[in-house]
Amino acid sequence: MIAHLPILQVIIPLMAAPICLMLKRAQLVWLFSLIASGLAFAISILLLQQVMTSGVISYELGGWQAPWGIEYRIDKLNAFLLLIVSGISTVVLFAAQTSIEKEIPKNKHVYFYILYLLSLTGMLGIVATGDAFNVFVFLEISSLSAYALIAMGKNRQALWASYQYLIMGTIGATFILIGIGLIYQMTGTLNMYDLSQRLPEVAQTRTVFAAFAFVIVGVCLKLAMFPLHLWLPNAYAYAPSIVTAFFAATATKVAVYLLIRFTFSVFGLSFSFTTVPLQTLFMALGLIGIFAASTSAIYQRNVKHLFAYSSIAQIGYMIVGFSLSTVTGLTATLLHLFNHALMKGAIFLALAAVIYRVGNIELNNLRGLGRQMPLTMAAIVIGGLSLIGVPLTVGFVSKWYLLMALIEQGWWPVAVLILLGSMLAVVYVWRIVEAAYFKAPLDNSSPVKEAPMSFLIPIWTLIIANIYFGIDTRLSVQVAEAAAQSLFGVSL
Amino acid sequence: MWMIEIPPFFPFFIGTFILLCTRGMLRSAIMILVPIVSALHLSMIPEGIHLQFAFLDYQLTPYRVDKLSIMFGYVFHIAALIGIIYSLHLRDTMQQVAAMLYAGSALGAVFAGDLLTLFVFWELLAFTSVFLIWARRTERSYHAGMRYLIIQVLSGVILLVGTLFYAHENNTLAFGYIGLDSIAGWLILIAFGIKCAFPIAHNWLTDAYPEATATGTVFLSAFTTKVAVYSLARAYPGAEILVYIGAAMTCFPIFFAVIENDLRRVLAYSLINQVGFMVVGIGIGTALAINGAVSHAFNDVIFKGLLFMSMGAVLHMTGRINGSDLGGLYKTMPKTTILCIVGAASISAFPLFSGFVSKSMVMSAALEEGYDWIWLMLLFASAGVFHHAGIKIPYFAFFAHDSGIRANDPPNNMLFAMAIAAALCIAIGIYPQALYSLLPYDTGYNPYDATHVLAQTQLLFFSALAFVWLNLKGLYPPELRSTHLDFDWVYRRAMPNVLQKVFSVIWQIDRTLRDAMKLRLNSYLSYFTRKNDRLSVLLSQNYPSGSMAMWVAVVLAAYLLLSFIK
Amino acid sequence: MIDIILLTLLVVVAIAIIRMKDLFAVVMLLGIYGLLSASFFVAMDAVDVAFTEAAVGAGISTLLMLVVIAMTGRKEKTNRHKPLPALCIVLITGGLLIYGTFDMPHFGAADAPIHQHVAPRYINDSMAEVGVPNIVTSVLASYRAFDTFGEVVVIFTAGIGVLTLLSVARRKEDAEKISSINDSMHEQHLVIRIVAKMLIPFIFLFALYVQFHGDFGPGGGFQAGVIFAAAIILYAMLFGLNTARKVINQTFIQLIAAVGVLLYGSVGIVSLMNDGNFFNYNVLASDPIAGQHLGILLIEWGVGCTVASVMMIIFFSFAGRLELHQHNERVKNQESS
Amino acid sequence: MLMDLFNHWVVITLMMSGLYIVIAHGNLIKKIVGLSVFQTSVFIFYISMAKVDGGTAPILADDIVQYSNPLPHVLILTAIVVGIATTALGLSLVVRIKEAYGSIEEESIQQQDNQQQDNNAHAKRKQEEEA
Repeated sequence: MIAHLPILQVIIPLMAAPICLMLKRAQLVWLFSLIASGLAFAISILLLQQVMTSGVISYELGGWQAPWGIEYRIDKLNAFLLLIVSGISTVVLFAAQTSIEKEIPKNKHVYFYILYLLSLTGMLGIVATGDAFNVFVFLEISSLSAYALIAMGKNRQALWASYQYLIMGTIGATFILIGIGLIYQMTGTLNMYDLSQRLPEVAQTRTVFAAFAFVIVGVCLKLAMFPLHLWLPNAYAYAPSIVTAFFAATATKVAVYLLIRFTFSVFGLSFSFTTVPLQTLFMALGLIGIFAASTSAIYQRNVKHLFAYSSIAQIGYMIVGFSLSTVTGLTATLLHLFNHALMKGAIFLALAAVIYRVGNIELNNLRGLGRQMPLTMAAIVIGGLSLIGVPLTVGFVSKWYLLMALIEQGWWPVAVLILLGSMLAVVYVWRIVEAAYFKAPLDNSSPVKEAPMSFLIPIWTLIIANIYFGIDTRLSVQVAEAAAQSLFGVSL
Repeated sequence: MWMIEIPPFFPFFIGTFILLCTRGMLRSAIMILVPIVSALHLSMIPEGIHLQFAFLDYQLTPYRVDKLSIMFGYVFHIAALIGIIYSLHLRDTMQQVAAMLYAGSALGAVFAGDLLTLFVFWELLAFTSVFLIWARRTERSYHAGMRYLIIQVLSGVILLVGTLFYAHENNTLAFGYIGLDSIAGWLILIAFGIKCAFPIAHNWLTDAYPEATATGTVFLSAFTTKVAVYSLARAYPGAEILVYIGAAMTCFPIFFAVIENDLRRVLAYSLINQVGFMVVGIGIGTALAINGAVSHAFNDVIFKGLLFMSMGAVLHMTGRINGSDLGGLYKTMPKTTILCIVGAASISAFPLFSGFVSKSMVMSAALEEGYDWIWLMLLFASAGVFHHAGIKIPYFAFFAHDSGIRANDPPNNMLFAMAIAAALCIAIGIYPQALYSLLPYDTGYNPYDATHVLAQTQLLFFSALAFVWLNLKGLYPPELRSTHLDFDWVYRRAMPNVLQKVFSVIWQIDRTLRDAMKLRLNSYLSYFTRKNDRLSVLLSQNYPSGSMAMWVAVVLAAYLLLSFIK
Repeated sequence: MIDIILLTLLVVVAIAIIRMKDLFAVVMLLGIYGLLSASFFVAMDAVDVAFTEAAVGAGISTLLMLVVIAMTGRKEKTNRHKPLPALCIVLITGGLLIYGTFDMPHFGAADAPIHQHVAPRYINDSMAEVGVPNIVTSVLASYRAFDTFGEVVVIFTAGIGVLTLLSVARRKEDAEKISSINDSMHEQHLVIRIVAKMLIPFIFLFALYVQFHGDFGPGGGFQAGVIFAAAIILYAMLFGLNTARKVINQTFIQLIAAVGVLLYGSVGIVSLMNDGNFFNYNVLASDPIAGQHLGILLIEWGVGCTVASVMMIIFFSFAGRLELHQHNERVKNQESS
Repeated sequence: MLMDLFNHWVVITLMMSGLYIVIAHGNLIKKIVGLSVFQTSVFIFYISMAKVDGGTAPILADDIVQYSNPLPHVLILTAIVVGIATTALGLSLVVRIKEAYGSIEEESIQQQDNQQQDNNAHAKRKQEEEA
């Protein structure tokens, strides 16, 4: 069975989804999906081990050889992403049962888990596959389920946010489809590895330029890069809390993965960064994104909005690291993928707990919660510190690498800007601390209890991971560095 | 032995947790026990690196013991113990927790063997100490604390940038001699300088310390600046620029201290002045000078603590701290008065008091190295210290005209803490060898030779004479009723016209600077805390999906154009 | 030549869609747009695609849109947006793209790269390797079976998504009331009802034909599923939703949708069990070609089940909402009068 | 020569028409129609690149040597299904939005949302001032 791990990774949550429909009882379905997601997580660990020791795994679906059939191609980069996605999914799912109890009507719980699993499937599929068109198919699985999940939010704004996301997501996916079509037209193949072999011959044609533009814009739409981020804040803010936690920690990561995969593996480093002004453009947009989004975050009243904007800012950091096109820069980006998943997962889960108890997530509702929900609020604060990039948290590690990468290239003014951007993070995190610890609760608010264990366990699992990987960086840095190096090795 | 690997900040942090779970007497007992146990633990630790682990691509050493760090380690334990005893009467968890963590962070910083660990504790110092200011729970203190925090964090960020550059240049994070021949060196110096209250960067200190609680200031005065002095001593011994900066630090606060009315602010200025001596010592960089700087830091923690404690006691008992509101307290607070005078004598470097045995080292070193002008400045500063800290403080608070306040001596714990500090001041003054044996270098220096004693006594004598004369003539001390820096007409006659103009310019500049900075910081704060409505609307607006799609088209077009042009 | 005419017509229709304010007309035009593109696909030799596009683009999606318009109103508001910047940016982007087309392979050129790599093997060897004359089917169901599996999952996802959004928890007594109104409404279409009743079995038969004939000609599970669903939808439209619901149980179709996905997936899992890779049909039977046939047959059934049931789910959900809307409106009218 | 790229140009025209509808029209159904037009243009693009002059439909028969490329057909079959799935989901969102907002015009929805936000903010500020 070991040989089939790559496909099992995707197929287990996929097959679990329709089975859920037959199980009918929500509690059972929850347990079942938890197990499915947990299995996927276990497989991803095994896969990562396998890849780290024995290199790239290629799995030919249907037994057909690569450019003719669809290939699953697991290298260090995918394995790392698979680990992040399935890990976060499992942790988040743990809290799902309690959380959706108050946010989603009872008769839709089963659908919720099905869509959740499908969304997970989609993301895992995008990451695992080595076929460009297959990416599109799984992208649509994850997107369609995402639209439905977001629309499940309590307020009517959720519907509107979901609709906007649907329009933008479809445009993005179709752009990717066009791009894939264009490169297919020039090379006759859809397999990523095969593409990377055949593209250099035709690289200097306008068609390939156009293809690259379509793919990049489509992917950037999905990853909410400034200025294509406008759909994200509302989608995150109005979705059910569990969905927010799951997506914030994984969805944009998968899009960043696609960006890296297309630029580094498919189009190749020399094309991506020399033929096209990607570097300057991304550096500029990344930086503007950091500042615009962080500043917006400061003025949000809704805490979910606040952290959604902070997510956009964090994507800016990843983009800056990516745009350097050096091993250190890419390592920083990959580390930040991992680290940001940990912090945002923890923070949004904690917010879910607050919503569970308080019912509302305006900044004002946090007043005095520092005393009433000490563990939950402490988690948010630690997560916030991690966002800022305080040492002993994961946030520091990735910022450190990013700054090192910038200094290495002599971009130290950018390094200073990055630090200033982090100071903005201090301000918005401080607003939460201030509300939670320094303000008395509103007179008319009733006292609330600490969140139930079903929240605290996953939240603190992630928080402890935040601190653990902030101190013992061996695992994450090693994998990220190896993945970055292999990407450069492939294309050079 | 596994115990060796427990760094000294650890007992404090653990103690804080235990403290949170206890109440009343038990809590007090734990608070006293923590520094004592930790000090005993520290006294058994041999020199060397006791904790090390790999982080990123570097080797981190969160716990390194050598002569220099252990010296500060001891004095911080003493300061922590005294401070804790002094604040035993408090029932304020926030202050107790903050104080313990603050002391622990200071210990963490001085035993940090690498820049990253130092940075962590550097920021922790800021974040823990600010609660001692906020603990006063007034609007004013909240804002002062916020300003304090911003500057402290800024210093940390600069330190981090410096560290980054340092790591990039040298491929190590080890915290040792850094020097000034790279950008990293300068950045780190600026970071240290801010915490050390270098001129111009000193405003945070005089701004925030007087706003802290009576007990909080005692802690504040002990740790932050001394950690900075320690860091300077480690990273920049012999950097000549420090000599001049230090000399400036010794002199300029005198002028402000003389006219300041808030007695705790006077002490804050004299704190800068004393730190100046240490900075000069570090800048000179000879064994004797470093010894002097370090030992002066040691003593300063104790006698400045004592002075802040006595003023804290006054504030605690009377609720006032402005010189013009006080006076005549010696009748009802005799013990406090005596203890305060001990502190005053120490800071003024009377022979047989602790200040004398350390300050004279710095001055001797300055002479030995040929810094004659600097020596003169230091001499002037010594006289100045005597004026504002040695005479003005006790005089205004306890003597002067009778303000009619009849407050009793403070609670026993406060008196006891002050007594310990006073005893230490005298003990070190009488038997300096105990202190000298702890010093990093062995110089065989003896303060009690004829020249030193005579010179210092003469200086003090003439200063006292001047004071008495001015006092008899009714010229000094000027009893200013406010912090307003307008020139008093009496003062104008007492000083030559030219000098006065110069001073007025200096004061003016300082005031403008300080006010400008305060204003700027306050405006930033309000800008961020209050919602800037227009921006807020602009930023949190909902965007129609049409415009989102438009952006997509724009980006695509731009991208195509750029790649086709190429 | 015919293709150029069709393409020109497409552009004309697209412009008409932009200009029209009446949503009903827009939807009708969209149907025509779908039909035109289907015809174009036929001209391009893409018969399978044309079949699907006709069923979906012109059929199902038009139907759904009409149902929605019935709920939301058919007039588009003239908006205050200034379309000029949008027009400009679209023109600029389009211009740039057209500039980008100049070094593309020419239309119909046999030496274009796509005809040189990968595809030749499908054309030359698929008969030997898969044993199915319709190359599209062999690529779809065997070479790229996993894509098709993804496609089925997409449809399944959409079905679940629509269910979460639109399903109404209905009480028994409400249902009775609505149905009585409904049935009376359809009394007038007596002729159509009878004709339809006669037609429906033939449609089912056709669906089955398409399902099984997919190996040899255009068609396959997807098209068959749509046709099958179309028959049911026709029935529901003419005889009222509740009658249709009585014939086809809602939970039952949901189950079938899930079963379809599972059937498809389990073919892969069975090949795993037999030491083949996922979806390697060769190991399903002793003879590889027989294995391929078996595998394709099974997965086509999976596709057919899921597509048919999801189409029904979607239609029933939309129509159920419409019913609810009409019911609510009627109640409101009664109250006001 | 000119006609050799005619298909591509039509594709681009249709693509841009679709995009234009999404950008410039506020009606939610119209937007979905635009999306359909947009997606269909991509189908046309794929299918026309599969065409080989003189070829026939890729169904094997004995007397034919030239076939059109089957692979894009397969891809577009999948893409059509994705398209209908998206349309169905989008339309069901439109139905729900109509129920929740009483309108399917973007402007009116935006307005309602912003109003609600402002009201909330106003109430909050009041609350804050009182506290």
